Amino acid sequence: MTLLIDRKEDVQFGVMENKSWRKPVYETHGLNLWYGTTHALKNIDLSINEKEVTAIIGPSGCGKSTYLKTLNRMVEMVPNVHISGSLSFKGENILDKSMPVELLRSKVGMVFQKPNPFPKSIFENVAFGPKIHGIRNKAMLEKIVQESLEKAALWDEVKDRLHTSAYGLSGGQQQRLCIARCLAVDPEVILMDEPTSALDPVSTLKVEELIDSIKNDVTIAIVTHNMQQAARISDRTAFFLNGDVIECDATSKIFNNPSDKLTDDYINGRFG
Amino acid sequence: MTLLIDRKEDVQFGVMENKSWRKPVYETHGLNLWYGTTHALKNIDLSINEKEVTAIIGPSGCGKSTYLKTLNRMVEMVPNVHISGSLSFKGENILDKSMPVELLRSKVGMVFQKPNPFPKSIFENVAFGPKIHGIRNKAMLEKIVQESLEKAALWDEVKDRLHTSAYGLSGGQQQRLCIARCLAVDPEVILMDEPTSALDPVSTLKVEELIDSIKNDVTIAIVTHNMQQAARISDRTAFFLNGDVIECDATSKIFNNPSDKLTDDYINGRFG
Amino acid sequence: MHINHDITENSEKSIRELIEQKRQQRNFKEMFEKSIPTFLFLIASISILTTIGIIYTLLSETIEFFKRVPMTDFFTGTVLKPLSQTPEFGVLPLIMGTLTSSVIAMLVAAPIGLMSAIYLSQYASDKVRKVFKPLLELLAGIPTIVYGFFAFTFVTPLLRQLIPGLEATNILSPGIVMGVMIIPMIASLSEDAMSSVPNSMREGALGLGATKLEVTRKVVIPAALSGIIASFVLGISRAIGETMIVTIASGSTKNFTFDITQSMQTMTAYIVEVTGGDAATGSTIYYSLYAVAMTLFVFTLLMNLLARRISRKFREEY
Amino acid sequence: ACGTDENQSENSNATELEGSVVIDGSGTVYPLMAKIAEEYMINEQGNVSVEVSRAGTSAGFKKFLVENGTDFNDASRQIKDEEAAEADALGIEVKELKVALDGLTFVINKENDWAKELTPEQLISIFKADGGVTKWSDINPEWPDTEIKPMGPNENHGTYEFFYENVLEKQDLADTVNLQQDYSTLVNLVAEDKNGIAFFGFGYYVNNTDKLQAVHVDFGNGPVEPSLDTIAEDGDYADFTRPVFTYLNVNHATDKPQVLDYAVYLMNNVNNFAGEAGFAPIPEAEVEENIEFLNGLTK
Amino acid sequence: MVRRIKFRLALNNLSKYIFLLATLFGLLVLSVLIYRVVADGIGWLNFDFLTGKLSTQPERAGIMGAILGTFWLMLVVTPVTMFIGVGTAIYLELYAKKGKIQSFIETNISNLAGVPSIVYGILGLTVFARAMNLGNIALAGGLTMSLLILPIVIVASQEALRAVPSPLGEASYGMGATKWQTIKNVILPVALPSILTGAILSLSRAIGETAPLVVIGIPALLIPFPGSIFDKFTVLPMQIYYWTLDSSLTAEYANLAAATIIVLLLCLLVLNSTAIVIRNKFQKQY
Ligand SMILES: Nc1ncnc2c1ncn2[C@@H]1O[C@H](COP(=O)(O)OP(=O)(O)OP(=O)(O)O)[C@@H](O)[C@H]1O
Ligand SMILES: Nc1ncnc2c1ncn2[C@@H]1O[C@H](COP(=O)(O)OP(=O)(O)OP(=O)(O)O)[C@@H](O)[C@H]1O
Ligand SMILES: [Mg+2]
Ligand SMILES: [Mg+2]
Ligand SMILES: O=P([O-])([O-])[O-]
Repeated sequence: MTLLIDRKEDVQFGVMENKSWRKPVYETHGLNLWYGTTHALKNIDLSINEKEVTAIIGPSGCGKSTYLKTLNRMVEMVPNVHISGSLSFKGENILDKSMPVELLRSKVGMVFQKPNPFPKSIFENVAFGPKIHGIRNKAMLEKIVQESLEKAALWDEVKDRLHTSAYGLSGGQQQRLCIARCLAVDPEVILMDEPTSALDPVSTLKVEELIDSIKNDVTIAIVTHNMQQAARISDRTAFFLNGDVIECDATSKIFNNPSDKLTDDYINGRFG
Repeated sequence: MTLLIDRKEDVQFGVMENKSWRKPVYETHGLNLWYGTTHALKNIDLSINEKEVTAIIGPSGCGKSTYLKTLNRMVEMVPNVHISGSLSFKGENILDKSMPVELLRSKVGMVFQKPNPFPKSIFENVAFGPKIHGIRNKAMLEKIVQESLEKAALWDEVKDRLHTSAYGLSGGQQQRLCIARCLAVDPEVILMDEPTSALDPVSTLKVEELIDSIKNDVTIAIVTHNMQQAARISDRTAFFLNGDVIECDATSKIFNNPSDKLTDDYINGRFG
Repeated sequence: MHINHDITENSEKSIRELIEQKRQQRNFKEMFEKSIPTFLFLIASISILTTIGIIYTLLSETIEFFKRVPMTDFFTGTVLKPLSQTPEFGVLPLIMGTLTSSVIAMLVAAPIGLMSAIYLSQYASDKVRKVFKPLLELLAGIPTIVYGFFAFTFVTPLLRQLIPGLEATNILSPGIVMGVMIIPMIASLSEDAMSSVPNSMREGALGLGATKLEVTRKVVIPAALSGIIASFVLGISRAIGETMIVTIASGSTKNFTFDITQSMQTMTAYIVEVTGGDAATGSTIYYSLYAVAMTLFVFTLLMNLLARRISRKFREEY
Repeated sequence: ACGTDENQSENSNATELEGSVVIDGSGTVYPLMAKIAEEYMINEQGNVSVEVSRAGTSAGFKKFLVENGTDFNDASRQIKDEEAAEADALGIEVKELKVALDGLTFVINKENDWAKELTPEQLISIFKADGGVTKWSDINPEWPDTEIKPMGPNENHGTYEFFYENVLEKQDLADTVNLQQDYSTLVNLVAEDKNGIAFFGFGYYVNNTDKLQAVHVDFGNGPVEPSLDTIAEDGDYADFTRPVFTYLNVNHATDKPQVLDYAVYLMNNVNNFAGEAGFAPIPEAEVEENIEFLNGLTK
Repeated sequence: MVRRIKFRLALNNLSKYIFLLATLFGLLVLSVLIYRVVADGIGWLNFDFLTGKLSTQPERAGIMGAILGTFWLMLVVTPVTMFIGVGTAIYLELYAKKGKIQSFIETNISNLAGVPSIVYGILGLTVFARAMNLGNIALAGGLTMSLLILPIVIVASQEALRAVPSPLGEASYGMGATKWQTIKNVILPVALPSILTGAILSLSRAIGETAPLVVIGIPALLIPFPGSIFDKFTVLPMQIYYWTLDSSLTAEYANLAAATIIVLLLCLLVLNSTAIVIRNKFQKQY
């Protein structure tokens, strides 16, 4: 156990406790989700707080991605999905169909496991969001692209090849490009689904640093299968198992002194 | 660090040192492999010893599966694969094309990440290998099927439904069925590629127990992304990174006192 | 960076505010967006209109035909003499011609197509496949009129040297050529079926030391069986509907026979004969055209439904 | 093949015509009509499009006898009373134009060295039902003891009708007669079959003399070989000769100058092209008569 | 065991050659066919033949009319099938709810794909040529051909759309793009090469198709070049058909038919190669 505590301190974990006053951005109550007859989320109660990094961990198939995709209603893309319960974003129930998903999604960015840039130039990738939301002014777009790439710590690497294909970038650069693409519409929340699991160590580090650098401006929910990563970068951690939230608490608490035996077993690699 | 040492002791790791006299089944020298222009294995030197469990760990894409598939030449299924260097199985160079792969593969079984039973009955699945190798006698086949299923700790669960489709089994049962299918041809080596990563905790445990129970008879090479699993079940561990073997040593050594900084970083989740 | 006053003005606002502002002006776009599904649905319904058109056209004239010729005469008659002084309208000779030529075609296409599929999907190296597949596709792309010409000017004379007694127009030659035409279709559909057998299953068998032949016979073909059968059924359907090859090479004798060395007429060739020939609108022969076309349509429809059923079952397996 | 466009406008008539002339009908007449149409477009009126189809005589009449139907209908038989009545009902004035003479020719295989000469009675016995002849030896015991393979064009064709009505005199055809839609099929069948015998228009024989030989028919005055001379109006083969026609929609001819112009050209030239297309010419007097009629329409 | 393996391997090798022979059979027929056609027709293939007007005399017959007719036909078929085909595919893949209507339309399309071409000819004759009173002009032929190949274009476009990696669409939706924005900006551009490949292959089917036009009725002699889609027309395969039929009247027509086949096959070869080039160029880019 000592190992993990040691590592926490390396990444200045102490701040966390001060954050407990933060107000929730998302509040989930009794959320159930079925894919056809598969009950993928079972009566979830969970909050995600403003300007915190919330890590979601759990074994494969436990519903992590599903939960994340519910937060921006991307999960509705799957046919035959049924949702019940309540899920509010800044006090507004987003499961209510009257809320336009486009508006929600422009406020809630998403980054996926595999980098998924569009087969367009780097510039066009970042400008995509602003453009579809109606910003046409060229100078304005240039400004947004530059700012977003700077925030994503990618500007210096790509500023000379903005108009070349995004596919020419390395995997890690592509993933940061995807984050830049999110940042370009000035989101309030960014959802990340195992954003580093396809990346090499160096790129992983860069993405983690990037998360660290934006977390004062944006709320972040991140799914990861790497427990050390969760421990390093998150303020709070939620442990999912079989569609249930087994435990959700401050990260230091989860990793050092989990309340649930299952959490303990999982954290310590006894399964999964 | 203490954490891991503690856990080692739980699974009686002490035996390992006594095994160092074991003779190598596989010897790899300067093995290089290219997929087209991708250099997937770079000058690998590695031995796999008789009746030991060798774990192969490393981040995604480092060449673990590729190396494993080279051991039974399944890798040649991929078009445009080029191999150089030497790889001997019990003293015979198996990269030499004059050796029929069918013979090699009947001695070297393989278990895959996702259970892949044939769309046939449970019985037919297990009898498949013996049948293609010319065993037609019904009583003989029945005996082989029963013994293999018993070794795979599956007999009791399926003995009443031998002639029903293998697809009716749970994921964990299917995986054990695949192991039984290997055992039916009495292999000398079994190669396992993340055999438990698609399984639930309970099934994982069963497969691990199964590995433990057969390891006195068969040589096992197992790829796993779960470091605790490697620590629990293996005698030796090889750490791959970017197509290279960074370090290969007794498991206790690797996990407690790795010689290489990279190994240490990986084991402790600093990347991957 | 050069900044014009437009942005300076805009950049007072954050991106978010800009986006919100743009949202207010989106009414027209939203209406446009909302109308798209309806518009596309209308386009998609053209295919349904086509079906309705076909069925309506065929059915209305067929009904007229059956007012003049009893249905039983049509479906059980073995004599077709539409223009004779004492006309007879038995469709059986045409059905016989159609089935005979289709069976011959399948006897050629099924084994050769399947073996080609096996070769391409299981044995051929990537390079070989890259050369052979487009060549086979070429075979599929050759217009049927060209096959007809080939059957008539080359295959028939060749066969006549091998088979004494083979008539100058016969059902054998176009049958064989139709078979050749269908080979690529069966090859490619069966290949699809075999390649969609998960690789893991193939690996499982190979890992046990099975040879490619054993993997193919014991794992791949059983697993792909319904897909393969579906490809055969589609092949038959294609043969039944084929027109130009038989029109050119099998003559127009309305023979009710099993003798493949003789000239026979298929349903499709009959339609060509009647439309290209002396069919006066309003005559019984003219209506017989629709009755035969309807029969042909029903035949191929049943085949397609069957193939679809079989292959759906196949797809459910994985 | 082209390039003559400029010359033709020079030597054409004073008036430049355009528009189309639509011709359908008999397949037998088609080759003759196509040749004349082509020459007309090359030498006379380059901007007129003369389209020639060949749905067959009766099908052609159906397209001819409707409002805005075809301008001409080729026919290898005379218009039937019903058809004429229908024209009257529609107010279509129809003018029959005889264009050529065709000899019904019986062809046999090149290797057939016995049945080179036959009488009409022998021919009838081969083709009619219960004619008592199925083998060559039934006609002449010295001839081979093999089945005769009679064949001919099917009921779609005016040629069939002529054979059935004028030769067989409406007696039934034997079931064994192999009736085909396409003349090319018949040519091939006989060319490949030693025992084959078929009948069709002279044109299909004369273009295939390398593959077929024609039966010389003995009408009582010794065997006559069908040829352009013998099939003429009062030639020795006249018994098996029939006239072929085209029918003009007179209303169209008065409304559309190009139709009339073509009709005149047609009549002026039928006899020049007949031989080339395998037909015998018609008497000049008949031609003159028709041209006079057409000229009458101009006023 | 080793002996058995030798036997099994031998059997494996033997069957490999049998399968290879079967594959080669098709290719053998292909080469004989091409050889025969070229041998018969190449001597007649020259500039005058390609650019000349149709004629009853073989020496001066040309196929420019048929080439232009094919062109006008395609000028109808291409936009009609692309518009309806891609539109239908987008509806089915991206808009239609997976349910009864969608599966009804899909079943319907797959059945239409199996309807013999001659039946489309009857439909075209009844609806376009007669009911709409278009007669046998290129527009009527083109619309008939469009209906004929529409199912193929739809299915090919559906496959192309389905093959667009879902992460791309997800990325776009995740940015708050509307459905149509996502389709227009992301999905269609990515699917376009495959859609084009499928469309080109189906168009080549329309170019080679004869039966429906036989039913609609194409004049056997049509000398003037068609000048628009409203003119009567003939196409290459029809010319081959007529010349094959008339070869018993004029033997050289068989050579003309063969020469026309060469031209037709070359057209198709060019189209198919274009399709293959497009496919290979854009394959596996994502
Ligand atoms: N599109 C879908 N249709 C049907 N079932 C689905 C679908 N997506 C996921 N599921 C099921 O829902 C459950 C939760 O899936 P989910 O993808 O959320 O898991 P996860 O925790 O993200 O797993 P992983 O770590 O493997 O990504 C699983 O049982 C899965 O099989
Ligand atoms: N069939 C293939 N064709 C081309 N490249 C391949 C192929 N399979 C693997 N590779 C590449 O070879 C490298 C090693 O792949 P391999 O599958 O051995 O990795 P791995 O260590 O098993 O990864 P994982 O943990 O994700 O299974 C990777 O870069 C991969 O992209
Ligand atoms: Mg997931
Ligand atoms: Mg792997
Ligand atoms: O085509 P016909 O002239 O025989 O009617």
